[in-house]
Amino acid sequence: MSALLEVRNLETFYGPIMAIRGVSLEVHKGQVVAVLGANGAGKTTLLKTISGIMNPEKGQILFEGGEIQGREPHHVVRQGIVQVPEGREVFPLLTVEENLALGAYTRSDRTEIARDRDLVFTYFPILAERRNQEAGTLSGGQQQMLAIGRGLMVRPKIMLLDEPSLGLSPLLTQEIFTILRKLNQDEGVTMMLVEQNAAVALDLADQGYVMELGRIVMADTADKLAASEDIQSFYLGHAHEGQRGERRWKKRKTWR
Amino acid sequence: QTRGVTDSEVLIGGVHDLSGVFAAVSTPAVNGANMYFDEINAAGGVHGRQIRYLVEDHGYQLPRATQGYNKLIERDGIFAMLLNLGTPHNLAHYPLMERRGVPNIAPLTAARAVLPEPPLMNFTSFSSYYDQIAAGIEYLHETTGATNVCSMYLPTDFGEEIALASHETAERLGLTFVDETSHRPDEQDFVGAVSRLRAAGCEIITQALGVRAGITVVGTAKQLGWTDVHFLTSSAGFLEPVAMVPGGVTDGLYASSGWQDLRARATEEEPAAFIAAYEERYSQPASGFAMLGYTAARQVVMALEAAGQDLTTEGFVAAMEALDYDDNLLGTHINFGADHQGANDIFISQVGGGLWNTMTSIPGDM
Amino acid sequence: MSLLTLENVTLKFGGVTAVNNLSMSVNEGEVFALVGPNGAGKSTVFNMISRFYRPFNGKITFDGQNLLDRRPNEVASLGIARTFQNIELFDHATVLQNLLVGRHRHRKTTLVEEILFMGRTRSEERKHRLAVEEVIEFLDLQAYRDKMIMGLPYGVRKVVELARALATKPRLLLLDEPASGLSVEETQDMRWWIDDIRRQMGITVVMVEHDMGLVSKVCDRVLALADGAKLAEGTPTEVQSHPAVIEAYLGTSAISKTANAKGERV
Amino acid sequence: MRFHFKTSYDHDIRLFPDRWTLSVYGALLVLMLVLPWIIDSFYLGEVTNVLIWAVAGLGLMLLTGQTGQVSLGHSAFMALGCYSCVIMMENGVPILLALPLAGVLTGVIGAIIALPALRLHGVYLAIFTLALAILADDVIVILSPWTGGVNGKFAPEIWIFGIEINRWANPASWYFLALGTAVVVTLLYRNLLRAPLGRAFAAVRDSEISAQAMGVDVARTKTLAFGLSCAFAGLGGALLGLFAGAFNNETFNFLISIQLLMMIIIGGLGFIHGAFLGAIVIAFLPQFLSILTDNLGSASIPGLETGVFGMLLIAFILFEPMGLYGRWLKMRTWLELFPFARRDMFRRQKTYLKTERLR
Amino acid sequence: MEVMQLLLSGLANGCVYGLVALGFVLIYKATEAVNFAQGDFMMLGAFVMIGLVNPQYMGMNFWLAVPVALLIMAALGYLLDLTILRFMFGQSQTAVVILTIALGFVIRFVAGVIWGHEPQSLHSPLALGDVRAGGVVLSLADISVIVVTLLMTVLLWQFFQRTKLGLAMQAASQNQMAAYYMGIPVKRVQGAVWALAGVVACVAGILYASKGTLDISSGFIGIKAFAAAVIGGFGSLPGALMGGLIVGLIEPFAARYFPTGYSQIAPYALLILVLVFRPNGLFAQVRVKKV
Ligand SMILES: Nc1ncnc2c1ncn2[C@@H]1O[C@H](COP(=O)(O)OP(=O)(O)OP(=O)(O)O)[C@@H](O)[C@H]1O
Ligand SMILES: Nc1ncnc2c1ncn2[C@@H]1O[C@H](COP(=O)(O)OP(=O)(O)OP(=O)(O)O)[C@@H](O)[C@H]1O
Ligand SMILES: [Mg+2]
Ligand SMILES: [Mg+2]
Repeated sequence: MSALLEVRNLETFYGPIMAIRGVSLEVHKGQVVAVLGANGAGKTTLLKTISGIMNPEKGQILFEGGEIQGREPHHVVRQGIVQVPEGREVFPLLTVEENLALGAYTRSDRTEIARDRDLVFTYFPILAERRNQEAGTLSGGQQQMLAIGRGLMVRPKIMLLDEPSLGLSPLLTQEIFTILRKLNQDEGVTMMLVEQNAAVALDLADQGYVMELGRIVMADTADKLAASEDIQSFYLGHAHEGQRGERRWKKRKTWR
Repeated sequence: QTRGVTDSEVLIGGVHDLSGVFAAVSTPAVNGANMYFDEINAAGGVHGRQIRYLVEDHGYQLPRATQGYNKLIERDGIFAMLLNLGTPHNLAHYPLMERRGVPNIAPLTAARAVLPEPPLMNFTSFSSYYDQIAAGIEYLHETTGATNVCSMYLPTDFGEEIALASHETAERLGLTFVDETSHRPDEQDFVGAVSRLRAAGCEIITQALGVRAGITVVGTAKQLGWTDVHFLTSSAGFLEPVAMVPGGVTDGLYASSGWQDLRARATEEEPAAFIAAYEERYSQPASGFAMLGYTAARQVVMALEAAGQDLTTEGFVAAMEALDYDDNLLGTHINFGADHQGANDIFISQVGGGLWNTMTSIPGDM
Repeated sequence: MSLLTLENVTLKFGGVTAVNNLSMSVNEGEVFALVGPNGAGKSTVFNMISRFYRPFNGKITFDGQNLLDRRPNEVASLGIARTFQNIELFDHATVLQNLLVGRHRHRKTTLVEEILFMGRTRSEERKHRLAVEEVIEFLDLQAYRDKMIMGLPYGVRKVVELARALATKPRLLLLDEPASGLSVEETQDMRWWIDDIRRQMGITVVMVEHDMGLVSKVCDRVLALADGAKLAEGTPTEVQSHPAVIEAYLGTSAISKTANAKGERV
Repeated sequence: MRFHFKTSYDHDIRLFPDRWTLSVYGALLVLMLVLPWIIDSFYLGEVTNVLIWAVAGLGLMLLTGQTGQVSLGHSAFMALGCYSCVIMMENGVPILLALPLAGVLTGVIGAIIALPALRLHGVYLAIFTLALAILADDVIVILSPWTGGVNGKFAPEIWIFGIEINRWANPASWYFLALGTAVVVTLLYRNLLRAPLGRAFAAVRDSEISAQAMGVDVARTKTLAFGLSCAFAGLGGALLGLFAGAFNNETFNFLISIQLLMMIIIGGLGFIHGAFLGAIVIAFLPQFLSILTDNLGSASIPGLETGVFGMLLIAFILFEPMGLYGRWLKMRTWLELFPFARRDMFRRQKTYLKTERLR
Repeated sequence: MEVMQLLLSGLANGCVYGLVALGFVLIYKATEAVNFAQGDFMMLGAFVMIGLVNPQYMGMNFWLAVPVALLIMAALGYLLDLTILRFMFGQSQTAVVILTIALGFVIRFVAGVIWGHEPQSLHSPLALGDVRAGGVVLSLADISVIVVTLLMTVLLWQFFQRTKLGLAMQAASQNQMAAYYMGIPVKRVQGAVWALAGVVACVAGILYASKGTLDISSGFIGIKAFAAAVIGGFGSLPGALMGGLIVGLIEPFAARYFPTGYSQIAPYALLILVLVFRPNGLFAQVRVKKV
């Protein structure tokens, strides 16, 4: 089976700094792929390069067989790729409702759009309540909900989620992942998920990648990853309570 | 060796406003001067020397003007200055020109201050704003019997000279100076100012405004049905486009200036030839300032001719002072003499049928 | 002894009551947590303490002084430092310069001394630098000292923000979601840092945090907010088992990045 | 490749971080000191002009580059500096006293004017100050008894320790006056940048909210920035007026402000070097173009220079929006890394703007 | 009656400022850049019209020429974006400001070369004829300025408020990256707004030229229009009109009733006053950031 999204040997720079150092990965249709990694590993950069927000220096990005690397981001969105960005990039001076309407910018099916908006409102009732509030004055978590809701409005083939649970309450984190699971299972939306909350991420994902310093250092099915010792101690933190537990020094990662 | 002079060349400089608010004055003047120099150069130059006119652009900014003078005088080492535009820009550099011995011919400003006492090496070709306005008010008073004088002006050296002339002339002639309004160059609407002057009972209004503003003022007065008033502008408003405004908006406007309008004399021989040649060369209509540039260049060339093969600054200045001829293009008699003022004739013109028609001429020695 | 007290504080934005008649008090030397659903008014409480907002009514006192008389920059001079939920660093400056701005409240030099860079300015600068270097050492930021904020990853910026707040040598530290966006490992670091801040530096900490694992490990007391009003208050365990808190905030299972997360979920 | 090892915290406090830098600037200063014996009076006059613009430019740079506030009204403060300096000199105050006093006076008045402007940001501050610049023209006319109104003033003779500073008789003396002022202003500027106040400026520029949270008094900082900026601009204006020899209400019109802003952006916003590089471009480019057109002997098209000037400015900005100094920094890095620099190391990654309507 | 006359003339006057201010606001709303060349755009639009209509140039019928001129200016605006501004995408706004100032130089130079430096009058049917009613007079040009400006304001306002493209433009100005994430072709949208600004400038230019002569420095009216836009609260279309009217009205009244020497400074003094009391203009568009 050929992949829906395939990244081959990607390299991306910030000026002289190489942030992505030859990453290759595949996302198959209907799959959820989790990308884990420490701070500054290049996860966000990877997603931005896929969305066209950044230009890669080398390598290919194939979506449904066509090359999309280096294209303008709006072109990428029209292919059916949407990214929910890290850090709540909402339109601060527009209302909640207008923000959602912009999510549907590439669509023209009025009734469907209205239906999707109502769906977002049922997922996040607070947004319905605040539909006329300027997005910039929402609380952090509310903005995050709006960013996710706006992403849903695009009706993408594949969603790239950059830390969707950032700043959300435990209850909402749980709900978000329930929604994501539902979207994946019922509507067949493919997902690529970057998450610090590795436990929930691996729970939802089929496939997982671990990034370090711009490279992929581990790739496996989510279950196998969750069972791996390194992942457990560094990303899940629970299996070896005694490992770090009440101690303050860090164990070296085996892949370093 | 005299500065700016070689066996094959004479360098003349000019610091102009080719890109700022007075580009409409400088540009045709430079064109006119270049046209004359080209004619002379094509005919072999003056005493075998080609004339090069180097022009700097100051955009009506003093610091840029300083740079322009510095370049022309210190780097290029020009022989003389011709048609420098702007009163403050000229005055600020008199010390430099004096120190380096650079004659300053026909600066493009009719301010009184450009001819100091004694005039040193400065020469102007025509009457000052002050004299123009004084003569204009006198003329209007005599022909129309109007006695209430008013003034609308920009608070610049040019505007204040005209306002002052209006005040002092009114006093001198025993008229009453009733009211005045001052303006900004970017002002667009004059209903307020015109209403105010109308309420004050003005009969003669002297103008020292920008071109568009001057036209709008006259139009506004007409629109408001105010007909028993006479607007008088100086050489700064004495422009073809003012007369040519469609619909006769400016009909009846008076101007008092140091030369006669070019277009109104388009049937005379020299003006006709000049208009044709200018339009041929620049494919733009010839204007009064083009004529001024042309004739100023001609005066320089005549003086260079007269100064002889061994050109020195002193010889040139003496030749300038000795110039004495009828300028048929300008329509005046030029004679610089010891006062360095080429002509002090004043012409009163009035707009009618799209032209500035000369109403009367007042000889300078009056 | 209570260091910070809020009495019957209310703040509304148009029709939204962000904080509703809230009273709380934080004791000197403790780590206090504010939790609650998104939009409960936690950040708003911080913003009122920082004096970015003025409450409609009620009183806020710090160390016996009425905070409502103070201007925002004076709050810092009293010894209150904070971090922001959505990171507010000086983006076009280096980490070091950011931290040195944190020293601003200790500035003693006058304009003339600075513009002429007189002796005192130099010696003061050295002192500031030493103080900042201590913080850099403490938070392991040596590698980033001369890096521009703009190019730093999210997690590092969070730490820099904490460092900048610490550089002010505060008595009270307000942390708005210190662990959001941090990995498990970094969250564990954060835990130790907060511990040390309290124990070694003697700074009182008030934090807003959604990671209940972290909250239960470092906090002495927790206050749960909902719709701007107090829902529950007590030790972490008490609050976590409070039915209303579970209903409005935690859900059926507390999701936490840190230890036991997966265990608790099932 | 040059490595730069820091061995003490003082490295970051010093005026010159290392010996190499010290020697580079030392050499530059020596070159500047012997310049009058190397170039002719035309170029010396132009270099003096560059230095004067750089002084005024440093003033605006302090405000725009360090605190991020855009002023289009600095011509008004240059006028203030110029008139106050000349009026003092006319009343017998020697220039060495009148010049700094004019700077201080301009700074104080600037700071007072800044008070109502404190709440303004971005375009609002820009237009507020632009209005000041436009009104300055009229105010000078209204204050005719002191300012000479439209007839303006002529610069008085300048004497320093018995030496006449006359631009045309003794261009080198004027050059040293400008050089001295520029060096002093640069030093003050540099001191400010390495002191707490300079950091407070940057803090206010990047985030007022967190600057407040760190105890920075935003209003006070902005007032100081505006005042200091005006003081430098006043010095620049005083020199400009004295150098031009005469000035009136039209001399310091708002176009001067715009030119000043252009200068610092082309030079590189936020860098001391930027003010100097920008001054070189703004002052030399027109002369360069004019010399070029003289030599080409092209049939003169009126306004061509300004047109080309505009196009070159556009090219400058398109080529390097970070300014010339930004470009130089990149070139230097490239040279230092040679031969390891990647060809497209400085290719711009895509950048995106966010609204500045949130404060 | 006199007051009525002053009022009406001031209104017509203010509408010209308002029209140019609309151009400023348009660009600002969609790109957050300030186009200092907007006044010069207006001048260029008017000259294009003169080139089409006046007998010494092409001598076209006025009404035929209007759409042609609008089209030319729209194309010009778009081309400008395509060839120059697009390369500044994502760069600081101050750099863009300097770019547009330099652009103004170039536009003035080009216009000078093509149409000369002398003032010219547009042969416009609007310039002829007055309308009188109850003792007050307005020229046809004044009346058309008022009507067209009101119409344009309402249309553009509705465009931004109601249409998807208008919303997308606002979004693009607030967060370019997020706008891209939503599939908005940000650069193309900005090109469209520059074209639109060209059209608005051309309309303003035609009406301005119908009210009097034109020369290459006519663009300096842009400064007052800029002031008007700021009074209104840069970024608000009705605000731009409001600001324009305020500036336009103060002029005749100040000239009528203020002492000589002070009246001409009234618009700028007013601007300063407004900003002191309402630092973000009448219809503020600036918010305090929520943290
Ligand atoms: N604007 C920038 N300029 C220079 N370097 C940058 C920039 N943004 C990111 N980097 C560098 O690129 C690397 C990857 O950053 P990225 O943001 O992709 O990491 P991340 O994995 O998403 O981290 P986090 O979990 O903190 O979000 C980091 O080392 C960072 O320093
Ligand atoms: N400036 C404002 N204008 C209008 N409403 C506001 C403003 N600031 C906050 N609010 C509202 O007040 C409520 C409280 O916001 P606050 O930011 O304090 O929430 P929070 O508890 O920090 O939530 P989160 O965990 O999501 O950050 C929210 O409903 C928010 O929408
Ligand atoms: Mg990231
Ligand atoms: Mg919050």
